[in-house]
Amino acid sequence: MVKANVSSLTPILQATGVHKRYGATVALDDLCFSLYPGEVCGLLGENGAGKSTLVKILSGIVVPDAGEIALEGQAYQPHNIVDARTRGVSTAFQELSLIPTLSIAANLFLPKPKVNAIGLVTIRAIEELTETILKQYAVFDVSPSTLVGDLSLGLRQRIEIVRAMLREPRVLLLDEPTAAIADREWLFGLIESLLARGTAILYITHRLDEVRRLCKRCVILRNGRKVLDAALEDMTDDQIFSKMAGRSVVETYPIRESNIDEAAPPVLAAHKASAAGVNDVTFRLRRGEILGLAALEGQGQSSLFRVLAGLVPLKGGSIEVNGEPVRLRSARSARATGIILVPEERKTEGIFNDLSTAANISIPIINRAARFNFIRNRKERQMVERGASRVDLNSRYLWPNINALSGGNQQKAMLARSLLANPKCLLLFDPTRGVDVGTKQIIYQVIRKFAREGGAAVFYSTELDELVHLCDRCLVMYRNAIVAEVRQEELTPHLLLSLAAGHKIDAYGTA
Amino acid sequence: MNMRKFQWLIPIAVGCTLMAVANQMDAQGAKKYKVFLDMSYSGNIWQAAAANGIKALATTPPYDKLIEFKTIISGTDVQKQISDIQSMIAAGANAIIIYPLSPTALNRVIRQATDRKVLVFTYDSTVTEPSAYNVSNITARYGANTAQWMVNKLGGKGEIIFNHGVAGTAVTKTYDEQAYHIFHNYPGIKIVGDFYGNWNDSISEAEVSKILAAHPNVDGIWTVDGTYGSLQAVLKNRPSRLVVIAGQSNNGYRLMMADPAMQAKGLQGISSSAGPAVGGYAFKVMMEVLLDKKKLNGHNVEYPLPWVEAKDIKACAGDRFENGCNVFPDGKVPPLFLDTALDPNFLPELSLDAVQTGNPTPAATIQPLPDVKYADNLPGINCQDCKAPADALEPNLVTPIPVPK
Amino acid sequence: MENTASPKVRFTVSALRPETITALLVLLATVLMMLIMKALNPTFGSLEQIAAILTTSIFLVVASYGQGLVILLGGIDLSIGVVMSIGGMIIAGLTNGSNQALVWAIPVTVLSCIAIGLVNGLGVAFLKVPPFIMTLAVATAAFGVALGLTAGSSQRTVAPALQQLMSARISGIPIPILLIGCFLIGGSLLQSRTAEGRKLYAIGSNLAAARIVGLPIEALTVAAYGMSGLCASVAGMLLAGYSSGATLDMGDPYLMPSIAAVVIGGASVTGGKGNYLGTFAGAVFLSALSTIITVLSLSQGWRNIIQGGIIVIALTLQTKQWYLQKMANRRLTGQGSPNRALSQNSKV
Amino acid sequence: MVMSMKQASREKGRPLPSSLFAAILYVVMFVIYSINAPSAITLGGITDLLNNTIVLAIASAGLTLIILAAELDLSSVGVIAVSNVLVATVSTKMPAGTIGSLLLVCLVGLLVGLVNGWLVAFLGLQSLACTLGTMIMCQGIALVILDAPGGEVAAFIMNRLTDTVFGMIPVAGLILAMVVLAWLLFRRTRFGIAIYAVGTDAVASHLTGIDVKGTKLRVFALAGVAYGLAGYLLSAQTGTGDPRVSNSFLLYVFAAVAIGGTSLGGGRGGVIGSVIGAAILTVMQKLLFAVGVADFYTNIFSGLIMVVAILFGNLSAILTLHQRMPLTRHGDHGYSAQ
Repeated sequence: MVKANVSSLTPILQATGVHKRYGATVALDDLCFSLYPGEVCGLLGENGAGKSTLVKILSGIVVPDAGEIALEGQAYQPHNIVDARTRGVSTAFQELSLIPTLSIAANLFLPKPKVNAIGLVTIRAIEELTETILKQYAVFDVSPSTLVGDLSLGLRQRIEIVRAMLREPRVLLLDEPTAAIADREWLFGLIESLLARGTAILYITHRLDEVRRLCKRCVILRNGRKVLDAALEDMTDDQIFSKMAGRSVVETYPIRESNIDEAAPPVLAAHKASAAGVNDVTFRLRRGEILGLAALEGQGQSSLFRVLAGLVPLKGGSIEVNGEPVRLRSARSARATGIILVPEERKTEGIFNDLSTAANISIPIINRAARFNFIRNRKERQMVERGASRVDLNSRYLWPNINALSGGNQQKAMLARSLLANPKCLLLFDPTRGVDVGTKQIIYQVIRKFAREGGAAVFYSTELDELVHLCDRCLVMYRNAIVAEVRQEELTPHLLLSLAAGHKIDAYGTA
Repeated sequence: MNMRKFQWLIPIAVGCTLMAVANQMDAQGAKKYKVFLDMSYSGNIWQAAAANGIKALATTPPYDKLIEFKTIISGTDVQKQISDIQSMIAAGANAIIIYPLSPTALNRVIRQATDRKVLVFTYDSTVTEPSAYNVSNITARYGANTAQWMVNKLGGKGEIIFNHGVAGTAVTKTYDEQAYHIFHNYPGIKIVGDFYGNWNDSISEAEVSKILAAHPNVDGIWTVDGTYGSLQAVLKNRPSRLVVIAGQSNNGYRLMMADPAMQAKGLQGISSSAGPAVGGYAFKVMMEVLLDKKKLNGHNVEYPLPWVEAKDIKACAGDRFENGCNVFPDGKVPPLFLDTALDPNFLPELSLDAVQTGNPTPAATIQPLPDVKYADNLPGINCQDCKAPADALEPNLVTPIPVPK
Repeated sequence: MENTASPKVRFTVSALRPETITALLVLLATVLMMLIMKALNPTFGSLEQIAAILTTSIFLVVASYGQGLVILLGGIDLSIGVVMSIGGMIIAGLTNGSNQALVWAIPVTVLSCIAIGLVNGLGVAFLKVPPFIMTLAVATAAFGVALGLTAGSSQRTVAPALQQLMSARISGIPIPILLIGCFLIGGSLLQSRTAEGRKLYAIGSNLAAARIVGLPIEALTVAAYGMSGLCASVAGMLLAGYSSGATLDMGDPYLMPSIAAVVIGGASVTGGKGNYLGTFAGAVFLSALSTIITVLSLSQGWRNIIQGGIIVIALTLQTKQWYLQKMANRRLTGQGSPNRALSQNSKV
Repeated sequence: MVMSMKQASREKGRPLPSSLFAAILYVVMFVIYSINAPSAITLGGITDLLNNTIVLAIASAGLTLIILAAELDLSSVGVIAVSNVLVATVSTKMPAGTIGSLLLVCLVGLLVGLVNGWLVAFLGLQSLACTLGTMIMCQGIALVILDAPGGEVAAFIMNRLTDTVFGMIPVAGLILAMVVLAWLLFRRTRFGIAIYAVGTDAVASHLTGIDVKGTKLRVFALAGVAYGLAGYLLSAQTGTGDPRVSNSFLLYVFAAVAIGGTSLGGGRGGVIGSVIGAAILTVMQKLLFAVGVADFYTNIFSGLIMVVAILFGNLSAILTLHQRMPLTRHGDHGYSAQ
């Protein structure tokens, strides 16, 4: 896709001296930058570097403490979303802003869906309008009356993006748009058509390959300050990361020396397992092995993980742990056999946001730190600090409420919690989603170390190169069934993507 | 969860039991008068004793063969009481005896009943509907008489605590007006603390003990129900000097009134105000009217104000109030038991067991009632556009002492 | 990664969790109210009166512990009033004035009230009936059963030992105040320092996560409602001892205040937040408030207006305090969490 | 390479509304009631039943709006008490007393609702706690206006509103129909949709541009008007003013909403369900009486029936869950979080 040629005409959006602090922490410090029409400007930075705060200021959710912003020459201080939208700025948020209990049509046109004479929302009219819009934005085979809550995470993200683009914005802010989408070409196509119309796009992501492909220019933030605003061609990945992290961090993957124990019975095996959203899944997982799982969104991978974690009852077939068939009636019974799930959505299924980080980590095995059921603080603290050190989580984050921590640190706490329950088999569902580069590195190392020490892991990720570099073997799921198995030597991102998209390649077909 | 599978079983089971109960009830329906008791909230002692008295009388011969009797509990919700009375009318009631939750809210539904020749009686609290018969003690000026008695005992001056009972009820408003009118005649009387004891002994005890802590030398307590609790507070917090107390008829309270040791420490008490016996009395009057044994030419019947001073207290040997005895020995009944649940001259048929369980006294038969005394008018209480007698706030049992200088 | 602070220092800060600060604030508000009243009329606020306030608040302090546990799970228990009355009726019925009977009467009373609580818990945990309806239905039905058995009023007196317990003093301090102290310590330890208590916090905070982490959700729910039945039975027995008799409606005035005490004490109605010190502070606050209003000797109308107004004011003061706490969290971690800044009290 | 994801496009049908099962239960109970009390199906019987239902139905309709927005409100009995005593004191003295007192009580309800809304939405108080405070205050105000039951309601209100119109349609039935119709329309207005959105996820609503605080303020105000109307109709029923509306009425308002299928967590349910819930609770009293249940058995059976009504509701949830499962391919939230 050819990069739009940035004409050197006046910028459409100009921010000077933007400053924002929450109590003592400085979220944005004296930020100056500008956006040019018809240009995609990348915005990079670790979690907590101020990216989301900038997006919130530009979209009117948060008011800056100081600084001016000019949009098309006039002063721009939106104090809510609707203001921003009327001035031509719209946003696709990282934390999806769709209402699960309302239909796609309703969500697209909130807060002011079209109403008839007596003030009633014309449901049929907006659903027909939505039908054409979905076609126009190449989102097929989903009826506008479906409740957003019934859609897969990926589809929800697409609807969020469509809604942001729907209003012909002058400035479009995309915050981690591809976090849950596997087919990124769809997005790049749309971006290309918007650039042609002179829209300025601010593109926030963790994925360098996307930034290199879309953006000519990129701004890097660290601790609220702009540390780089330049073209990317002449910088290597490592230079970009060191700019972001302030220390040299190489996005390399730990060297993989697999010590798969062939002799022992498989730690976890499924034989023709089927349940709601899973048809006839058969696979084997051996000690010391990291089994990857590739799939586009909504192909039943989430249901498979829930079946293995005992959250969804098995309808047919069987599951064996260490060779013996086992009945997983509940999450408790699954955990008792050593199967520990690191859940999909941290916010709704992971953290206890009223408890401290230490309590979040120690909760599954709190009884071990208690005598006659009374918790001994010293013992709990030792346990938690041991767990935290395994995921390199600084001990000063252990005591405040977990909801005061950044996304990356919260994910480290989730991992520490799972490891403390000394699992035999870890089920990792997209553990690196919405996490900064530094934390990703730590997660890779932890998984590798866990496998080396004799654990087994099932690892689903939307980032194909993670699967390629980390896994000993990779399965591909398509329409609730395992359609392919690829050995480590032949693993490449393109192969996985084509298999995941449903192309039959008999060399890798499962029996 | 396999529990889910059994969930649909439960609604079916309840449905069947309901149907079964229905057919069993209608089996025996010979020609009898249909009489309903519509009581309000049955949680406290007064309501329970009144209802048990009525149930016992309804099953005492000859009534047990003459009437088909059923009790309905309407709770504290006036809407539910309206709906229940409508159901009784629909079920072909001949006579309904009600403890009304409001003097005016039931007028429309009572008119619906009386238009269909249903006899409607109320007991203890009243209604302003002219077609209904009120049997109550509210016109016997409990407030004025007990307040005046207290003032006389205190010699016209001293600090007192005032226990209102339940806020927002007609009986509280009436007694408060009378008592405050008497107390304001004597500048020496100072009300140092007043509270709403909700006719409940534990609340009264808690509130009196808190006020006593702030006003250690209180001389008297004027109270409605909750008398025993109020006195307990004084006994526990200031056992050395007791008080002059005007109140109701808990058995424990009467025993303490008559106890010389307590009298030595300054306890002077009066046990007055209508007890649960009003219910039984109203029921008998209604039955006599229903069976045409009595003609009432007034709609408001007054139950005479019980008036027991320390000197009149006499312990009973057996299970009944006979030959002038009016209190049970300690231990036979709980201290909170209301002695005015029994009435030797109006309700000889009732024994202790009858009032406590609602079973008829063995070998007792219904005795005829002497002539009734008619009550004076209290606008908004037992009549609509009517005039109260001039001396409505004055005592009619106790002669006031002159105001000390 | 450098370790900037020694664990010891950090640990004390976490001891002062937000709920503890709220509890201390409510206690401070109670003391302030008493001082203002003392200024207005000198006879108020004597040591004797404070003892009376504490003594009479024991029923609410005990009953609202059970309510606090249930609210911690995000549920509610509307059967507390009826269970208290039933507890009082049973202890009065069984002991009938004899102290020896206490030995087996107390266990029977406590067990039967726990049984009612367990029925609540089973309905909520397994039949998935909303707590509001389950406890209201069980309360109504249990009241009917009690009414049937006792024909409305207790025919027997409570054992004298129980009555002395409520009125006697040990070296000048009324026994109920000592009981409150033991209950406060025992209750706080049970709720905040035990493993099962920690699991209650987790379940109340995020049910889905608790299920994934494999916490015994159904068992703990049933236990919490059973505990609420136990506290109601203890409060009922003490109340029967205090007023030396039991009626079927003596527990009713304690239902609404038990909810108010828990919420004023800083607990969140959607679960996960709040401790017993807060609930205790709420109960004492309400008890003192009712005393102050009695002394004002106004009509019941004005009393309600003042009482309602003070409750709203107390809540407003408490909410301001949350904002300070959020700032404290941020300072500790040196890490802004932008998405939290959005809405202050949403449970997202 | 456009990814075409074949997904069975679901037909228009929404999952079965949970209020449908509440309606079925109501019909069953009404049938048992009318078998045992033939007067049930006479015009008078139906008018009386509707008159007994109307106050609880409108109060629970108001509460439903607040619960849909994921908040709670105890102030209903307070506002009903104030409205009742106002009508009893003012309706005969004001010119055009009937309409004048109606406007007055709606205004009072609006005012209390706005205060509640401001405390909850702008000051961020917990709604259960602060409405407990406002409830007690309102009960106090009612006692100050009328310190004991009494006062007098204008004849028109007392007689006409509880009577029938054109000889065969009970006025209460008309009012209920109007409330249901108003809800059906209201649900499709922007404000109606905003309430569901705010109740489901307040942060997402905020990010979508919905004025979350404004919506909550208006929800409390609208509910206040409903409570005022309920108080007005209570005055029609009782023809008098009584400052002491009982606490048990408050618990039954919540029970009606829960039985009607509205989830107390917000975002799911509707007013129609709550109106049916109120009808169920009212017909329950009649049913138990007609079947001959008396004395303390009434309490036992009332408790039982309330649980049964909820199990019926759960039954509907289970069926709708299964009904939705096979249709959507990614039932990825197979387990129900609540």
